[in-house]
Amino acid sequence: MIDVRLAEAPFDPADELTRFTARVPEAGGVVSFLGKVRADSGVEALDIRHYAPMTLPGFRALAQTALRRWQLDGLLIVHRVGEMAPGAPIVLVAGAARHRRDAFAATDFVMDHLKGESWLWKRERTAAGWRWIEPRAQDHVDRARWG
Amino acid sequence: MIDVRLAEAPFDPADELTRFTARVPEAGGVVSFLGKVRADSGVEALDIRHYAPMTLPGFRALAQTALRRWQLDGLLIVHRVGEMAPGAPIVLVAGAARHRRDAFAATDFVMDHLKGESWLWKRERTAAGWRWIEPRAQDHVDRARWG
Amino acid sequence: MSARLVFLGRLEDLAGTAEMAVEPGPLDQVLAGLPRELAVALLVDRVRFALNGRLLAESGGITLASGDELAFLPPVSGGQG
Amino acid sequence: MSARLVFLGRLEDLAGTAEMAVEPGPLDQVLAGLPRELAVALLVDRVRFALNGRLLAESGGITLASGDELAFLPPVSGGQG
Repeated sequence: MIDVRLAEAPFDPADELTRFTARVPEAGGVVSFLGKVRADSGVEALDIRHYAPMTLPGFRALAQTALRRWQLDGLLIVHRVGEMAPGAPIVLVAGAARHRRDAFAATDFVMDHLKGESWLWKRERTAAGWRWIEPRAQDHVDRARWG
Repeated sequence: MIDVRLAEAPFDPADELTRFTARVPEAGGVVSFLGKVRADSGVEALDIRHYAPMTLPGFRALAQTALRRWQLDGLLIVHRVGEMAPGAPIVLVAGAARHRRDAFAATDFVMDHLKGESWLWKRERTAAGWRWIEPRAQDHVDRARWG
Repeated sequence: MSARLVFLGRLEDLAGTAEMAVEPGPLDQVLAGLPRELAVALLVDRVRFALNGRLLAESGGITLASGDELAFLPPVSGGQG
Repeated sequence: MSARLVFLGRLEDLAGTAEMAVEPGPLDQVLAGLPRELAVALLVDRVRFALNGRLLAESGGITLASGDELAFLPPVSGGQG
């Protein structure tokens, strides 16, 4: 079971996770990652832009890759787009599996690839105004872990 | 921030996770693992026994080890004891960190050690009656990953 | 009917708009009609092109037909955390 | 006042009880008062001892004082998943 969505408005991670978990009763373990806008460093807002014809298809392809690579009962990806405030949820990824090692690996893998490969463009607003966020070398290193 | 508890009664993982996340606003990422009684293989009930003078202190020591080893803003461990039905939550571990790699590693580490080292004894009921669950070789392999 | 250019990320700031209708035709000709600074920014190596939602392996020889959408994709942003 | 033995996991089934009050004294003497099958099961290598909540490195030379609690800990269960 794959559930992959872009969220144009704020979403409730606990709610999403409850509904996802209910859909995979046979899974012994559910690993989740929740990424939030950091409530520090002078960032007043984060804005994520996407390109509709490519962003969601990209997420779906990533989810399929994870499903081929690990034994999963379910995979959830919910990613916010638009402008959000510090503390707001940005991304929720969850993997449900019979064996927890699969759930951990798949969730970790999806996050590493979402971060540096998704068709998403982010800018943040500080007191100095809006600034586009550039790619980070670390993102490449993170993806290289998966061979 | 460490929050380590034994739950004598059913707990709500979504609720626990929401409250935990609210307590670590500075964390950019929260990784969680939820383990449930598998709803298959003819198991009608799981019973987890603990030894009060050692079980919770053991969990606390494990949490402290994780906090020394990774940069964490918070660590949550909630573990059910007593008798539970298929599908019921057994254990929830969550790690909150500035960098997601720390949150993933700490949560994975805590689970590997909780599974094979905790002072917990489990038995399960099938149509054939109650049966104590023995240690698994895999648990040792899992812990050995952490050197 | 016209073709459409789509500018993502910082290219939107540079273009001053997220989308722009243009006359169909060879890409070189389309770009020649844009402000020089924008045209140069679009042809930088790290900007990828997508025609009607499909990533192109190379930008040479493109001709926009009526109704086509050509998107310019600068490097995606890294994550926090 | 007596001392107390605590049986965990499958040892509880074997003892037929989770806890048992015993006369204080050397452990050998305490075990001699238990059913033979249970005493043998408690002395197997893989069963650890905890005296008043502290794990003991070895079982030799233990004497239970009044109020002491000695727990017998069989190998812990592996996890599902």
